[in-house]
Amino acid sequence: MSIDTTTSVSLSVRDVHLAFGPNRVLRGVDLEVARGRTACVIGPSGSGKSTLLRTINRLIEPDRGDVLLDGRSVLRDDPDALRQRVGMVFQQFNLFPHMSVLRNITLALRRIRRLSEDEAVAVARTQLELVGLAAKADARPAHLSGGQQQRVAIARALALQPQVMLFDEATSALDPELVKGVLALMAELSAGGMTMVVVTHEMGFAREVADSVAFMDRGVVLEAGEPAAIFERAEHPRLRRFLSQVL
Amino acid sequence: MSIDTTTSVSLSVRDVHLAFGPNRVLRGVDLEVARGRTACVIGPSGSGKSTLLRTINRLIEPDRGDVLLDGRSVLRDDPDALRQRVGMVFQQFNLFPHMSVLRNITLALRRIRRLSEDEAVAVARTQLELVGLAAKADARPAHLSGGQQQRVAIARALALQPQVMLFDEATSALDPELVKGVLALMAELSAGGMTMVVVTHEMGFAREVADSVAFMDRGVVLEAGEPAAIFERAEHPRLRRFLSQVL
Amino acid sequence: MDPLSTLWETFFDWDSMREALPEMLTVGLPNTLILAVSAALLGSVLGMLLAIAGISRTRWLRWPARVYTDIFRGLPAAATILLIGVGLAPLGMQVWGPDPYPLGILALSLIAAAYIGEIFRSGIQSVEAAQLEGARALGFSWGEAMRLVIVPQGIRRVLPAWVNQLIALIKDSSLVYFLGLVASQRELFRIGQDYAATTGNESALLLAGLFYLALTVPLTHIVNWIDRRLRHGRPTTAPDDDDLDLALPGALGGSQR
Amino acid sequence: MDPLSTLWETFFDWDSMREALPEMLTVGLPNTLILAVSAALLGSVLGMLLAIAGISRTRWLRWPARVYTDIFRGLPAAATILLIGVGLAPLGMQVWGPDPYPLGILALSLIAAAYIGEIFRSGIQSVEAAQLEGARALGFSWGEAMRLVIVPQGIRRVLPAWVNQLIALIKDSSLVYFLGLVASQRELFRIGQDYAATTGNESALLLAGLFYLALTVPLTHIVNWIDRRLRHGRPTTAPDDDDLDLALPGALGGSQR
Amino acid sequence: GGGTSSDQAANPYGLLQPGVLRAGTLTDAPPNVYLKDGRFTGFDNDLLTAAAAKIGLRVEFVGTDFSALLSQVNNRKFDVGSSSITITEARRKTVDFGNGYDFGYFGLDVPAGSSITSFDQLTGKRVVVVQGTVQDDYATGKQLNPVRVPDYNGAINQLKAGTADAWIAPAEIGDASAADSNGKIKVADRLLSPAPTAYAFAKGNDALREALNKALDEVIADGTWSRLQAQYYPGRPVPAGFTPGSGTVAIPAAPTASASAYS
Ligand SMILES: Nc1ncnc2c1ncn2[C@@H]1O[C@H](COP(=O)(O)OP(=O)(O)OP(=O)(O)O)[C@@H](O)[C@H]1O
Ligand SMILES: Nc1ncnc2c1ncn2[C@@H]1O[C@H](COP(=O)(O)OP(=O)(O)OP(=O)(O)O)[C@@H](O)[C@H]1O
Ligand SMILES: [Mg+2]
Ligand SMILES: [Mg+2]
Repeated sequence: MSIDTTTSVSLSVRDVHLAFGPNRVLRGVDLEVARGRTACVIGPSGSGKSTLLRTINRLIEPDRGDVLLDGRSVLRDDPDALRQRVGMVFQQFNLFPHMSVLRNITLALRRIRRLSEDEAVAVARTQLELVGLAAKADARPAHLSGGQQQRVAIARALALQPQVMLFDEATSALDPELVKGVLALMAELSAGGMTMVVVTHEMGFAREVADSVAFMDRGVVLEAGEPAAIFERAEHPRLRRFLSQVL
Repeated sequence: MSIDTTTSVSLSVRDVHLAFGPNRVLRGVDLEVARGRTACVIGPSGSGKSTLLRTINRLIEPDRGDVLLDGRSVLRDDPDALRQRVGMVFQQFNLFPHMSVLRNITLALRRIRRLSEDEAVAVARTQLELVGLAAKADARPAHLSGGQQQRVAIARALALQPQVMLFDEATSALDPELVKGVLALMAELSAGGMTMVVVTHEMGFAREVADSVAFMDRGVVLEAGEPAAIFERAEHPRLRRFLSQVL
Repeated sequence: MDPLSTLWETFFDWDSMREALPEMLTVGLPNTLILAVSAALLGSVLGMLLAIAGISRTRWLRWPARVYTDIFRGLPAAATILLIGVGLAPLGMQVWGPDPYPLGILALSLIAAAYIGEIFRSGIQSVEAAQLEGARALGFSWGEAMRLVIVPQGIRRVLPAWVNQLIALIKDSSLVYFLGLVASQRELFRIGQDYAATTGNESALLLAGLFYLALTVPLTHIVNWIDRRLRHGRPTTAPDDDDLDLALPGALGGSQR
Repeated sequence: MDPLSTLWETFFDWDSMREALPEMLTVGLPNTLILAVSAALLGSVLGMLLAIAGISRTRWLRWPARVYTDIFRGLPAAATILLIGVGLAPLGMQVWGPDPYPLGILALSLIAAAYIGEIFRSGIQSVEAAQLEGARALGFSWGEAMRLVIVPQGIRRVLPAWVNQLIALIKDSSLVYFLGLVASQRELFRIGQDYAATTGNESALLLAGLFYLALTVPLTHIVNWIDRRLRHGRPTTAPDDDDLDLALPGALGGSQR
Repeated sequence: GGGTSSDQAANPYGLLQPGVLRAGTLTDAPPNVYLKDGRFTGFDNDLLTAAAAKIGLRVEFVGTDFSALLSQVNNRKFDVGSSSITITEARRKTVDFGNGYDFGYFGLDVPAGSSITSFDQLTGKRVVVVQGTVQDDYATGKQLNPVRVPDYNGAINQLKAGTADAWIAPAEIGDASAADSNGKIKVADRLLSPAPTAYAFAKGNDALREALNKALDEVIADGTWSRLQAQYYPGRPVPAGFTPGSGTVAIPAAPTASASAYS
């Protein structure tokens, strides 16, 4: 991975609100991620973590609030250009079922990065190698195991070399070995200057990967800070209760 | 949950083989689960864990080998009757997107358990309460968060009070609190005599929940035994390497 | 006179239309409805059976369904109607007399079933295999899983295409004419055509067209409305944001880009 | 003569068929093909545009598409063809002379587009919203996401229904007859119909039907084959297990129950 | 149908329904056969009604498409076919014909400004005819490569739009159309049709055919035929060579005088 550190950006989410009908899912979320840093978002199911990620790359427009990249609001930019800078791995993967694994990855490389077929295939194979799926290049997603699908989704997003990556439960279907592998990959990306937001419910993973941790509950960030502070010196009683349940 | 202990059964998987075309996914799997006990299956992504669960309730017929409930082969029985005794929670949940959460649960209660509409709704609501989703009864699955969907899938399977439950990564999308909740639920079920097979990659969970643990790699069970034996005194080098990666 | 006024006269002569109107209302409309509604019901039921047979793994169901579909879709409707109408006429004569409607409805249904079967099949086949697994894992038999889970999802996906076929059926109902109709058995198109022949302009034909529109447009919109309701679970006030360029069903709420 | 042999003679008289055969082969078949193929191409392209417009969130695209579809699907094909054929005849006369084919093809395409548009729309709308999210998150514009990800999946789901419409088109091509044809412009059905009118024997009509079958059956099977290939990625030897009752596409391999 | 002698007595003509003559016809070809005010009428149908009455039969008309008419007559779905059917050799193979009862003139309609004045000038022109009619037979026989349309409106549309140079029509239709065209269409010429028209019967249904032939002679003799001629074809003289029916009965004079247009 050769991401130029000069292109890395900071990310700020400021007072983002969003409601699905009467259901107020985000109720003033703030989040700061410095350049090249990784923020983990933890919190109970249904607290709005996935929704927050979707507002960052504007798959959903917030009802109120702002999202800034390097201090510049993304809400005024072309959303397509924005999403080319912000990669995302979905909780449900959202692979394209009618294409082979390889084409799932090369499609955007060719059409958006404008690589030639050969270049795109080369990049895609490298990425597949990285997630241990070189052998599955020609399979359809439906013929992959859960963990294999998740890894394809990761490879697909990373192949585009975004400045910011949003991972939604990026390791939920992965075994401990692969989690370690993804962890190493992320460390490398982070060293390369990539800014990352990782939603996870595996606290061990958060502790390892995060430069900062935000705890969300019912659409707000209740507490945020360094991992050590969050995991060892949590202040908010809700967060304490949450962490007390970790096995 | 009121499962009669007299109805609990033991489960044996004997030398099960299965190939998808040239891809030999199961290559002689053996697994024993005593009545009312819980076996955890761990192993790397793509090792055949999900496929194994599918052969147990005959969603896939094994090419060779046998599956026994209380010593009686299930391969000669009516598969529908078998599946009414064996519940399953899928890795991808497989909820019915065109029905409300409530109807996802009541459908089988009414059509298979032959409960009246009112009875079915009562049972379903109790189950939803148990997984903390009473408020989402009328929502469509697509409007739920990942963790919420997973909990609906669990509720749907448990509502039918099966003798055997197969969980495929049953807590992958759950936060630590919910994992604890599911753990408690499973302990209760197990005490009630339910026999369970749980595929998981969360070793902490496996350690807590399992009466026995089986480690699968490339379509075979490499090592099986008590959790303590597996997690502290693993013999097979492959298993040791696998466990060494746990965060 | 310029070509435009010729066109106008040919198709929009109000007097001709007014003359044809009463007969279309009292004779044509009920007859078209009888033919189309009966054939739609029978054709859809048969179509569903064909679709199920067509995806069966038993070749003894799949092949006959395939052959049936190929033949009844491939032959000209006029030929099929004549074959059935003439071929079964002696039988029909004994059972219900010389009335061409029963055999006409039968023929129309058999033809429609071939088309509707393919539509249903494509809808059913587009449902993910995981849904069938989900249902069968609960203990449903294949038939129940199909009936309760797969078919409802599949049909909903092709409702607009199914409406296509119902509309085609409303219009094809005019083909019973090949079997011979007494005056009181004529449907909308025939009446329009006969007026056109006796008056020398096509306005009555266009009037028949307007009647068709009065049947098909509401049909389309009712089915679309049902479709939307089924997709979203309950009536939602559909957002109609002109600055947004996307309206996929089941798309997440909120405003998307 | 007993009724059965009369029936047989009426529809299966080999002499009549043999007589009609050369003209059908040399005149009818090429003409049917010209009409159907051009209208299928044009109609499918227009249908795709209508489908896209029909799911747009901009009401200035959605409403015109809706109105167009309602009208062209609702009017009797004969009326539409006449309206266009007569209405545009003076214009056509100047551009390409009295040949009724260009206007006939135009009218057929416009009608087919209304039906095909609804078929494509139902296919596209059945694709999960998550797919659009997946594509847009990669940086594709709405148009690219539709073109590369949503539309291909959607179309594949309704290929059999689309074939329905192509087959209907092959048969509807006989309606250009309303615009007046010289002998060498007649298509299969017309030739069959003319033989039936001049001899009173329907065998030539049935022969036209056999020609239709010779066109539609291979079409169906080619598209089904493409369909299967697209679903499974590469040619797989489809299992054909008679004891198994399920063949959902994309169903997991192995043998299922 | 059964063949017991009581059947024979109750239904001597082998009809579908005893006492009812089921006649296949068209609904859209005036003035020969058409539907008006919910009643099947036209010269041929009115004549058939009159003839059937002579042998105690009530006619029930059913409309169908011409291409489907003869085959259904032959398959006994209809007892008789009545639609100005011209007797041709090809049709004789399918059905039997009664005695001829009508003849026809062709009219040549052309656009107002046309230079065409007679049937001799049609070679190389775009000539329109209604498919399956005697005019179609004539034009095809003369190698005129006619443009075929399904009905009269189609032909008129062709002339008005300028996509055809001439229309060979039944003379009465041609006259009426020219008159109704606001001067856009004129009649250029007239010609006597070569073959007579007759009712069609299923092959072998001789009892009915002969009975109706006899009845036809009766309605010619009693003046019905002449009255209907005058009613539907006012001013059209009967050509010298034509004798309706068996040719053994005298034709009473028509109530109106003949017009000189038919020369
Ligand atoms: N329908 C299928 N067709 C072909 N191959 C398949 C199919 N389903 C699974 N496989 C292959 O079988 C192997 C085992 O898959 P399985 O889903 O059982 O793995 P798993 O152990 O559950 O992995 P994970 O932990 O990632 O879910 C994988 O290599 C997968 O690619
Ligand atoms: N399309 C939608 N329409 C309506 N409500 C929705 C929609 N998507 C999500 N929600 C609701 O918004 C809330 C937050 O969902 P979200 O997916 O952001 O949760 P999450 O924090 O990611 O949870 P999890 O950890 O379970 O994935 C939930 O209550 C969910 O039901
Ligand atoms: Mg989530
Ligand atoms: Mg799995």
